[in-house]
Amino acid sequence: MTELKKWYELPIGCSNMEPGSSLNNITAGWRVFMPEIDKNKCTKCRLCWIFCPEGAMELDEEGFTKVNYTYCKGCGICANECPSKAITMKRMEV
Amino acid sequence: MAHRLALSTNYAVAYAVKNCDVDVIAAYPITPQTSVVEKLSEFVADGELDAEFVPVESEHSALSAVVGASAAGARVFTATASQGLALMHEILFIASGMRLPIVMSIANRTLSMPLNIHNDHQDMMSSRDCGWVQMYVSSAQEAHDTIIQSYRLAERTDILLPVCVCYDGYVLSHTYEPVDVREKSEVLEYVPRVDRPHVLDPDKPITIGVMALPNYTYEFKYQLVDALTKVPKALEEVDKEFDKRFGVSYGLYEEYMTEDAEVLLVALGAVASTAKVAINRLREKGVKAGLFRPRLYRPIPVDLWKRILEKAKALAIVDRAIAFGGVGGPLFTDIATIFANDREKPLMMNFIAGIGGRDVTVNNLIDMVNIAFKALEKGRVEKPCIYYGVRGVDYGGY
Amino acid sequence: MLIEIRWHGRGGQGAVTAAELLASAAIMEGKWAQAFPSFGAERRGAPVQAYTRIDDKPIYDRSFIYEPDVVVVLDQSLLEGDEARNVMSGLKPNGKLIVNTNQEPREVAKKLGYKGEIVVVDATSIAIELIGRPIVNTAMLGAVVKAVKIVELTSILKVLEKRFSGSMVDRNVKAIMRAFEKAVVGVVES
Amino acid sequence: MEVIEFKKIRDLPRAEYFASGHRLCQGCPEAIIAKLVTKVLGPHVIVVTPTGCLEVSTSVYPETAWKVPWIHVAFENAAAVASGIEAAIKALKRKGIKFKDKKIHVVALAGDGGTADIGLQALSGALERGHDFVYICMDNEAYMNTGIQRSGATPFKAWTTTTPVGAKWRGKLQVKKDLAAIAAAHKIPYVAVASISHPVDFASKIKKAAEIEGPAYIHVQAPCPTGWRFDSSKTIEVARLGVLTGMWILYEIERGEFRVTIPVPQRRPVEDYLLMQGRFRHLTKEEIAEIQKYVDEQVEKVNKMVGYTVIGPVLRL
Repeated sequence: MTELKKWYELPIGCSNMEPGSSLNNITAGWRVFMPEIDKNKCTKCRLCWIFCPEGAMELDEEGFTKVNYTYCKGCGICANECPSKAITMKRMEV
Repeated sequence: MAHRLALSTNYAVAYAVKNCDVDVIAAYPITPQTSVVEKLSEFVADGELDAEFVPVESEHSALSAVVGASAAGARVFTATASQGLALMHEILFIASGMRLPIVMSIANRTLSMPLNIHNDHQDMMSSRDCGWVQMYVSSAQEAHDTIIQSYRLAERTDILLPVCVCYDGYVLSHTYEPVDVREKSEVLEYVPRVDRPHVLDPDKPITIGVMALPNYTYEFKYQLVDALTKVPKALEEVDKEFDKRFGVSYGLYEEYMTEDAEVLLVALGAVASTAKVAINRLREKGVKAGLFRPRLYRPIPVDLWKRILEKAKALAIVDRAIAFGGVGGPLFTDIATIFANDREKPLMMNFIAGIGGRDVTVNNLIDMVNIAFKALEKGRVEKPCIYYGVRGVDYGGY
Repeated sequence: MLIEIRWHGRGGQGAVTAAELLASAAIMEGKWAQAFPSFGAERRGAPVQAYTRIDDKPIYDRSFIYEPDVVVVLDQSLLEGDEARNVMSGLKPNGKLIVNTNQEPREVAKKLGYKGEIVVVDATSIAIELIGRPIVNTAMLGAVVKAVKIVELTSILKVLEKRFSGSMVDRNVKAIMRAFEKAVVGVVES
Repeated sequence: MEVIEFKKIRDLPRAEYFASGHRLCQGCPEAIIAKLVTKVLGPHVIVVTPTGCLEVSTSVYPETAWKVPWIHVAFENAAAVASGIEAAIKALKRKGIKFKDKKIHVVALAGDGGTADIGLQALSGALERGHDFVYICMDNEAYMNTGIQRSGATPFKAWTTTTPVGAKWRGKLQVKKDLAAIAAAHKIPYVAVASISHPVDFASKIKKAAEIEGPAYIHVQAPCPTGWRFDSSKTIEVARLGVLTGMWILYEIERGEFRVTIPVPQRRPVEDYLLMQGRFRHLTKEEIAEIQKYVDEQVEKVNKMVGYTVIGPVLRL
């Protein structure tokens, strides 16, 4: 737990000077199911990449998508939309 | 060099805005403010002012649009009155919370019901604690100069607050009188453009208008509290620099014959101008009366006010607004609060007067001072808040 | 010396503008002046009042004018009934009454029960002839300048040139000059 | 922008300006929209978001999901705020003070409550005044931020917490307000209806809207798993069925020219769309038939307008 800032340490005028700082908020804990991609079935169509609400589908050098599990909330859209059924939702192990 | 013109206060304000070279004006017409924005649209139409004039569909949008424009780094202006200001109420707090240097003029008018287009201070007083710097002026010249000072004050990086300049509807807004219009080149030297720490700019993509939870909201609000405490000193500096350049200063307040005054009239705006005539007449008869006119009303420079007010034996405080169901008018309750912890303090009487454009005459003001003297003789105040001039109302034995 | 002038007219006749033009002329001469209207929710045709104060020093009084030195009446119909009472209200004993009428000073004074200085001019005829419309304010200014020596005629003309454009300058200047010439100043003693 | 036209998903830019870690629900369509809009318009954009789910979930201090300049002012005034920003850019550019050599797009990203109801006046004013900006309404057909209350955009018979299903009421008693038509009535140069199920079509519309001089309005459906009562994995599927049933026709009106951008040769019956959603669970066969009839009429009007059958008849499987 980081210490909360004092009033004079806050940015002026209810602004936030750190664009994209939501990256500090790890949302991995939100998920119950996690997507797993079967590279053998993936056609690199990028649908999961464009549909992922979390921006948690990243493109690797070869053009495959890979899941960023730090932010994946496990909504399952990727698996539901994958035309080649390359993504399956697995129950998280607790 | 200034050049002297016969201008209404509305026009005097428009000339000041033009000479401050504002970038965006968004406004909606409302009596008695309308001629400010008519004049400004004329200036834009004639190419005398290079600005975007946004003819919005409501006052709510007027203030919203200038909030947007100011956040994008523009120098902005809007003007309103009465119902228009009430409609803006929500955005007033947002503008100050966002610390945007918006300048707005208010041609003070009463609030409905009944519908009435005339002057009192009910509109601004109903929004007085919204985090804006608020100044009340008592002449067209002062309005003109205060607009110019307001940009200088609002845009100081240690201040960055919205400012509104209040002047009485009709009584000032529509009164033509001599105004020395400040030369544009001199005005622009006086109000140079200043870089702000928070503007919408793709080169530095910040977020403005965050959501905060209970853990941060109070700290953000306290920033505004703190910024307002810096205003009196900053305004003094701004006023001094204005004096240096233009040879006129106004201070944070005006005192008139206060030195040995036993009774002080306290009033904002145009009434305080008429009050000088009343004080002169009283002094001619040997009555020790004086006048205190706050110019900067929010934030209240508490110590400065107190130093003057505590010298008097009684205060006749004129409010042009009703605090329905409250103790007295807003100016009265402010002043009473200043003395809350003092054993020794002047007697305080509140006269709610000039509501809905009811004229406040020299004789009315003399009468108020006389009533305050009667209370002094008795040594107590029977009825602190008098609804002065209402037909059928008892003043409580005075 | 403070001079307080109260203008009575009907919406559309230009009483408010006349009050302002007079103040502007005084300001141009380096004097202090105020001009302001008393607006209700009235529209064109309704009775309106306007006020001008002129002084050699700054003017602080911002209340209406209750005891005018000068009353100017732009419309003859305001000399009847309740309106007549408003017109005469508070006029100082040594004041001046300036009326747009085709009647003689004595006739007007008699109707109002007025004693003192009275100035009459048929501004309506002048306006119709020279301006083309019964907008009498500038013609009335001519009579006011003649009767109340508070500003120079040339100052009024200068203000007019700034205020109007095109042929309207010339027409209004002519109307002022004609009224200045034609206004009859009389004193009704009894 | 390098790509002149988006033809396939691969044409869409890879850069992201809407960061992960935001607090929107699992499967939220607004996140998909925000991501796509900022992707398409790139860094030279200023985004205005009124109060709503997107706003509260992306800007909770000390975090922000926005990597482009972004502002939130209030609920009903996104279009007015955008007007001011656009005016400021124009004036500052012209006066040589700021924003000198680049085109900056101003985009309002609002919900249906902030557009159809409380923000309609500000929107109408801004469209009429002709500001050069893009207004995108993400229509989730209710006030989701306050917990699923009806809005003017809630469809006929849908359940919300303020249009409950009871002895007398059967969900919302009125039909949905046609916002795109209202926007078009302002005679603005560009109006479009889009769906997240057709991202390339949507992206092309965003781009066109931004490039056209003057105001542009895009109405995009935002199927809300939380409020519409469906599983978070079905967001895109519900959107797609909206299109395939003819309940959500994808079109654009460019300078007065109406064009259906995604023809549907054979329609699916409305129950395919309705029965996926808990908010329509109460519907009887008769009620579904009533909705089908209403949709048929709307489709007919569109076909008449374009002069041929661009949206086909219902095909029952």
